[in-house]
Order: sequence, then structure tokens, then C-alpha cells
Amino acid sequence: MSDWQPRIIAFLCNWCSYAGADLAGVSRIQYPPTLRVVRLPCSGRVDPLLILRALREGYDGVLVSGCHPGDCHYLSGNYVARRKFAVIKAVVEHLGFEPGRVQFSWVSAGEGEKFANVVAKVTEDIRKLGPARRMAAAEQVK
Amino acid sequence: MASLAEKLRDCARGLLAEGKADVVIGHAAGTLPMRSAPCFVRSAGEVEGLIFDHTCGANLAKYLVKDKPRGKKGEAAKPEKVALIAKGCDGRAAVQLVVEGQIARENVIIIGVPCRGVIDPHRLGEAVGGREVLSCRPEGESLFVGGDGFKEKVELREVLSECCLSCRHPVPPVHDVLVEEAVEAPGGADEFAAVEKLAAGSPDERWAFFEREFFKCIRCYACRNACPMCFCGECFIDQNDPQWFGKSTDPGDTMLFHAVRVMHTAGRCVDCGACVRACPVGVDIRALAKRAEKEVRERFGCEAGVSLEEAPALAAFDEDDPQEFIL
Amino acid sequence: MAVRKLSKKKLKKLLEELARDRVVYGPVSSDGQVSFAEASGGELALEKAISDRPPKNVFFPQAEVLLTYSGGETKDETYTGRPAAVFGARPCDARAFAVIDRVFLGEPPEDPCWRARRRDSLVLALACNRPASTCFCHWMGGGPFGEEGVDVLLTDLGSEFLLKACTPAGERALGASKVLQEAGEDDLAASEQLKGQAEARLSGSLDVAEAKRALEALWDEGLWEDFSSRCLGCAACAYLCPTCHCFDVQDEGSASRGRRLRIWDACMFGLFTKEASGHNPRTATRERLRQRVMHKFSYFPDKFKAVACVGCGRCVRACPSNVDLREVLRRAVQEAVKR
Amino acid sequence: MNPYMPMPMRVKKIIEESDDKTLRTFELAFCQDEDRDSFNFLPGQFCEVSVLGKGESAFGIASSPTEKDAVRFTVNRVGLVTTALHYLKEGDTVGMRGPLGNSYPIEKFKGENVVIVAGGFAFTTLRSLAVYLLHPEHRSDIKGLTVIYGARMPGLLLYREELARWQKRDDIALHLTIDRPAEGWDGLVGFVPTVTKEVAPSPDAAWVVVCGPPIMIKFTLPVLQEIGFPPERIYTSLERRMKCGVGKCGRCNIGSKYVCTDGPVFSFAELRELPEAF
Repeated sequence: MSDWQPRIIAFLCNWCSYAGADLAGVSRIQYPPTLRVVRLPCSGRVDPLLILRALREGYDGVLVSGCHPGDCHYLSGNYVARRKFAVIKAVVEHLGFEPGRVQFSWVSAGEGEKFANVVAKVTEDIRKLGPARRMAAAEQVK
Repeated sequence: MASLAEKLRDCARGLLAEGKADVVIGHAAGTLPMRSAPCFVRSAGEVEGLIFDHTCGANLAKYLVKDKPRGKKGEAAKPEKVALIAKGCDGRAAVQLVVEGQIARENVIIIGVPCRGVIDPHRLGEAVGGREVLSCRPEGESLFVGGDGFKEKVELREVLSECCLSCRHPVPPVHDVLVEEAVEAPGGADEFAAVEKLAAGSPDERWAFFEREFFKCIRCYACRNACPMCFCGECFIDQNDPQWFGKSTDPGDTMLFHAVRVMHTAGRCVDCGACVRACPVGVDIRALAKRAEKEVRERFGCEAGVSLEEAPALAAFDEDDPQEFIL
Repeated sequence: MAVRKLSKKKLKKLLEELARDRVVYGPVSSDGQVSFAEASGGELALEKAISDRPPKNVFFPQAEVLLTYSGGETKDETYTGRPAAVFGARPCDARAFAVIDRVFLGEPPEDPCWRARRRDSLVLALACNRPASTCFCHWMGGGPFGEEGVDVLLTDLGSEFLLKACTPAGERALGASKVLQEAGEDDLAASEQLKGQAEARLSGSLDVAEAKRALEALWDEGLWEDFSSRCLGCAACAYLCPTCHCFDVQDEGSASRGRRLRIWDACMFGLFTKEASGHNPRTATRERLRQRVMHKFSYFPDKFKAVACVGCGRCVRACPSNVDLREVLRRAVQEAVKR
Repeated sequence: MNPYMPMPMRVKKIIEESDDKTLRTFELAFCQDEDRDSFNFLPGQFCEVSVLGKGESAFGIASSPTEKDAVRFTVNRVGLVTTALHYLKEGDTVGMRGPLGNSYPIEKFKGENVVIVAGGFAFTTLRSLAVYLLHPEHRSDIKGLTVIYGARMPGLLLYREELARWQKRDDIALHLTIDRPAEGWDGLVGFVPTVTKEVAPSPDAAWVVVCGPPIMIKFTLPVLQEIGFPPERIYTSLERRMKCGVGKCGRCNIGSKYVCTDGPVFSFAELRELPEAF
């Protein structure tokens, strides 16, 4: 179990976090290979459906990342998103998904290092939680 | 002194007779004890059927957006002027629909009626041990319930919808007419007590609770269809490309259906409890919905349907919204 | 036909006997809801006038795997388990099995899934001594002691059940049991008396053939507008109906591995008839509610020679906006007479 | 035999039918010999074709029973399953159940004239019928064969090479039309109902089969009746959303008729008696 690596879906905004991930790559900063990246035009595009569908598919965790407040390419996308994130996190955790399964971050295009740190932290958090088991247990049609 | 029903009939009669409203949507006596039926009154002569009491649980604002009349191809239907007999939560839902651009303010007349709480048929059933209720008479804070071989007195608070017990808006905060002065809300209970109790438990305990609740779900979508805020032309759960979740009663799929519906109605839900009362199998949908409401209230200070000026909580933002959870 | 008696104390024994070569289902209470589930040792909720959910899931689960596929291989997943015994269903629900038999088994090809679960099944129905106020089985040609679709009819005599075989299968079941006693003339008389009392409790009357003609005559009338304007278009009525049998077929999985399910569906949903092109023959609640009622009282009788409603009253109780099917039928008859 | 179990079929050939690439014809070959040997159908019948993981949809069979090597379907890309079909490559496997439903009343056509009126991509099962009737074994069973077929523009006419061959034959009267004049088109121009009126096929000892979009049917029907075709000699094929295809799932009913088992082919005399048919 000790070398188990979680599978994490990452929804990254095109303008900042995706570029940040790119920078981390070209700068050859080491971070865990746990992410499956989905590029979105803006973190404001994140619908709870995307996150819950990822959990339904059995992913061990979800990371959503966008531009820092004030830096949104579309001016206010991430501000609106931030409110949504709070509700998503609250409801998902209330439903019984462990805190840490779904995480959010702001990473700018210049923060390659921060991106790597975020991935490392999220990966470690989810590693501690262990593999997703909620949905695996639920999948039972009579 | 005229009864509440008489006053609201007078009001409806006046609006119809003067041509201020094309239709009055209200409640009429139902065919079962403690059940009312939504009714659509189009002429002054028909107002006699209108009632308002503890049985009027449907949120009538739903009918402002259900089966929206469609005009001929290319032209909008002529909007009807609708007068809505609205308890607090019906009125709030109507306001929220205006705020969200679903209906025009000038096309709806909100007739406020003071609500003393509505009965939840599931709680009534529980209170009498699942026996069939054949008669029911409210008296003060009690309800005299009769059935096949039994007569019992139950406390009204025991059978009112849970949402009514913490109600803070017995009359619509925004209304055009107020049929009778506001009463004291039956509320008083801590509306988030149940949420906090669950939150105090472990994730595993919460999961077990919700799995058990949603396992009951038969996916008839009565909750969604009774909800005035569920007006999407195509619900995410009905989409097939992409198909977000499976359509079977697999608990994983049903739980996530309810979870997403709660998130989609977050900041818009007026906690009318119509979903809970509509559910034929007694799923405690509010147990999850209240968590979203709590977050919206505490974090953003927003409440749905209390003001025509306030944007929906999740369509607005403040640059200083707290973000302690974001890395 | 054989008639026997069973002491209520020995009910468990009878269920054990049945469980030897069958899966026994009975009304089980959970969270205040009575539905049909495997009755393995638990208490049966036989007191309730009618279960909250019908027993149709025994032969027609809400979701059922038709086939699975993996790496190019497709596997038929039709039920191959033991036959079922349904204990404690009410006569209306038993009659509903016979209704669904007509469509699933009556016309070729047979529905293999219904056939597989229905094969060699045994229905032990419990007669209704005290029907609920919403029961209208007598309008539909049934009754609280009705025997259609029933293999063994049980009557609650107080401390004992009277068991009457209604089919050869029921006869065999009674013959095979070792916990039954002989029944006497007085037991039969007691049962007859209860039957009379039960029938007297049922209220109103309606000629279902007249209702059929009325509905057909009122195809385009305001009746539908009135009821559909408050109908929310959910499927509470259809999913709690013992005779509704429409289903959807859905694939779940990837291209290489997954399953094909059949899942209950309901004509009250807008999507039910919506074609991929966007065209929908039934665009509004009005047409869909009409379809549901007409299917039960006109189309089904025309095609399968039976009314597709057994008068259990579940839809009446479950409807969130009080669209009362009895009211629809009564109004139709009244309005047709007026014309 | 489980009617819900599909037969495996191999995609033998994919033919692009229309210029806008929304219509493709799929030639499916049986993977199992016993399936091929037991597959007998008549023009007008349909099959449920499935892409595992996506679902099943009903398609009228576009090939003729006289074309033994494969079963053909022409698919318009509109929804989930049809899109999945359009993504298929030659050599891929799909599932097929059928043949289902009834067929055009070929027995009745014996010794009489047959008129086929088609609009848009509803031509598929009518192509099956035409090819069947033109086959040397059957051509002498009937007298005249007239085909009136219209599409919005030339690029949307199905089976164009075949149509070109038919135009050279003298045992079929083919009238092709498009809605509006187009460059390089020297054939008829006009909507199907109008062209039908101009062609005015004789109703004497004749049967007409008409398929197309609802609006076309609506306007063609009065034209045919005006020409003198009685409703019981006018046939059409209906479409409804279907799932099981065998009269169980309750989805495709029109009144007490199920389109999947009582149809899809109905005469207008039958449809007149049904509510909601159009």
C-alpha cells in the first residue's frame, strides 16, 4: 500500500493554472505523476457535475485550480467560481466524502513551483485518505 | 370577522373581476384528508373553491415556470397575468424566479397569506404509526386525527414540515397584496440543528446516513418537478450526451443526482420543503440541501427570494469573499 | 380446491418451507415504508392495508442487467436463480401480475426477463379484510378477496390464516406443506363473512367500460387541461403503480467493457418519446397524462383485453398535486353523459 | 432465443451519402453464419442497431432482401447512438437485433402498379422496396413502378450512383426533384407534393407508398387523394422513439397500436382511426 499512488483529476484553467503546470514541466520541477489534467477555459466553467462525475468514476481525488483573484482572464470568472467552490466543498464533504478529496487552488502562469507544491500536497493528502471507496461500494445493481 | 379563506376569495374575485389577473393560482380542497390540490381560477365565479390552511403544501410558484406557454414559431406567447396565492416560501420562490429572469415582475401578483405551517404527509403518517388517516381537524396547536378504529390527538409541531418549524417568513417578504396581517411564524427551531448534528459525526457516519436515505429514492423526480427552482429545459440528469450519471437506482447515481441538484439550487432554494412533501418514499432531501443553504447564508450572507434587488448568491461575488480553503 | 388453515404462530415455519426451493418475498417495513423484499427471517408488515410500494419489483426490478460485455464477448445476464414466492401481496397486486403477464408473455416474443423471474413462481396473496379508503379494486373488476393472479389466497381469521388454493400450483403448495391444518365449514363461513364486510367498506362505483367510452369521446376536452395543469409530470404514480411496465434500455460502461440495463421508465416524462431529432410526439404534460390514463383504460383493453389498472390507489395517495385517478374517471363519465 | 440479445455484425463498408457528411450508409456483415442463415426480412422492416456502451437505436433496413451479402442502414447523425455509429471504422463490430416490425404489403402489389413517393433521408426502406421490386425475380410480379424522390439539394439525395443507373432503365419511372434550383442540376425543381401533383401517377390498380418528414406527408396526402388514391391504398412507415422493438417497453404506441410490432408500416386507412398519429 505504501507505494500506492492516487489517481487525481485536475481541472485547470487555461490561462493561469494550466500554464503554471506547463511551466513546472519545462522547468523540470519534480512533482508526483498523479494528475489527469482537464483543461478548462476558466475556473468559472467548473460545474459541480464535473467534480461529482469524476468522483463517480472512482477517481481518488479532484483538484480544481484557477487564476488568482483579480487575475482572471475574463475578469470575474474565478470570483464567481470561488463561491461555487465553497458550496461544492461543503456539500461534498457533508455527503460523506472525506475532507481533502476535493481541493482548490489558485496558481498563476508564473508559479511553476507552487503548482508542483500543490500537487505534492494534494497527492499526499489523498494518499493518507487511501483509495476512493465510496462509489466502488455503491456500484451494485440488483 | 371574515375568515382567511373568505378574504382571499374576495381578493381573488376582485383581481379577476377587474381584469388585473388572468388567472389566480391557489389551493382547493383535495380528494384525500389533509391533502389540497393546486387550482387555477380563471373567473370571478369560481373563487369559492379557494382555501388556505395547513394542507396547502405545494409551492405554487412552480406553476409560474411549468409548461411555459409557447407562442407560435418565432413569436413569444402573450404573457398571462398570474396572481399567486403565496405563503412565505411560495412568494420567495416567485421573487427568486423574477430575480433569475424566469418571469417578469409585472406579470405576477403576489397575494401574501400568512402561513402557520403545512403538514408533511410523511410526518403525519409517522405520528399515527403508518395507519391511514381518514379525518383531521386542527385545533390550536393540536390536530385531532381519526382513522379506522382510532382517534388521536397529535401535536401540530409533530406533523408540520420540518422546514416550517424554523420558518422565518410566514408571509412573503415581497408581496403585492397581503390578505391578512402576518402571524407569528410557527418557527423558532434552529434550522441548521440537523445539519450540525450530522456534521459532528464522521464522514463515514454521514455517508452511511445519506446512503440509507437515498437508497429509498425511486428516481421518480417528484422532488425536482415539485421544486419551483428546477425549471431547466433539460435537467442534467436527463442529458444523455454526456450522460453524467446512470439512470438506475444504483445508490451512487441517486446520491450524486441529489447532490448535484442541491448544488444547482444552492443560494436559490427557499426551503419550502415541497420536495420533501412530494417525495413518495420519504427521502430526507433537506438533510443535504440545508448544508448548502447554511454555507450560502454564513459565508455570503445571502438569502434567496427576500429581495428583488439581490442577485442570486452564486451568480454574484464579493472581492473579499473568504477563501481560507483555497490553496 | 383445497382449503387449509395455518396458525399464525407457524407462519415462520411456512415461510421456511417455501424458502427451501424458492426465494420468498414479503412486505417488509423499512423507515416507515413497506415494500417487497426478501423475507429472510424478518418481521412481515402484513397489517398495513396496502404496501407503500407494489411487489412488481419481484419480477420486474427497477433496474435489471440484460447483458454484460467485455473484450468483444457479450453475455446474456437473464435471471437464472430460483423461482420466487410472493407472500402477503394484496389481491390487487397479484392481479397486476396477471395484467403484466398479458403484455410480457401473452404476445410473442416473450419477455425473457419477466419470464425468467415469473417462471414457477407462487403468489400467496392476503385478502383485504379492511381495504383502505383509497382502494377502488371493485371498480376495476377485482375485489378485496379477488383471486386472479393468485395461487393461494390467505384470509386473516384472527389467530389463524385460512389458505385457499386458487390454481394447481397453489394446490401443490398446500399439499406439500406440513404445517397446515384441515379447515372446517365454520372457517369458510368466517372467511365469507369477512369478505362481505370488506366489500361493504369499498365506496362508490364506476363502470369501467363506460369510463373507457367516455375517455375516448373526451379525447380533446378540457378535462385533460384541468388535471394536467396541476400535474407536475413526475413519475411517482407510474413507479408506484403495480401494472405500469414501460422501460428504458441504457448502456453503462466504455466501448470495451460494460453492461446493458433495462430500467423502469414512465410516459409522464417528456423524454419518454422525445426523438434524437428533437421531435416529440407528446410535447406537454397534457398529452402525457392523457397517454397514461388512456393506456390503462383504452389502449391496453383494446390490445390485451384487460384494464391496466387494478385500483390499488397508490397513485392517488402518492401524487404530490392530488391528481386523483378516481376523479379523472368519474369526471370523464360525468362529462360524457352531459354531452 | 432472447430477443434482447444482439447479433454481432462487422462493419464491412461505410459509404458517405451526403455532401454535408451527416448521412452515412453502413454495410454490416454477419459475424456468425447461423445468424446470416436465419435472417429473413422484407422491405419496410427495421432493426435495432447498437454500439455497446452507447445504446441501441431503430433503423429501417435500406438494403433489399435480394442483396444477400450484407444488411445496409443509412444513418443520419443526430443523437448519441447515431453519432457513435458515425465514429465507427470499417472492421468494427456492432450489435444488431431484427428483423423487427411489419413490411410493405408486397403481396398486395402483385399484378398492379406501385408508386413510391419519398422525401429526404426517409428514402431508406423505400430504396429497399424499389431494389426488391426491380430484381429480375420480382419485377414481373408488378406492372409499372414509379418513384418520386425529393431532397433539399442535390447533395442530399441518397444513393446517387444507383439513382443514375435507374434513370437509364425503362422499367422504372424515376422523378428526382430538389427544393430550390441549384447549379449543375437540370432535373425537376419543387417540393415533393407539387411534383407528385405534376407527375400525377395513375391511381388505377395502383398502390402508393409515401415516406418523408411529417410536413411532406401532410401536404402529399391531400395531393394523392385528389389524384384518386383511396386511403387504404396509401401506405407509409412511421417513426417513433423505440427501445425494445418487440412490443414490451411501451414507448412507441399510437393509441392501441405499437409502431414496433403493429407497424412501422401502416395504411392511411388505419392511421385515420388512431389518435396522435401525426
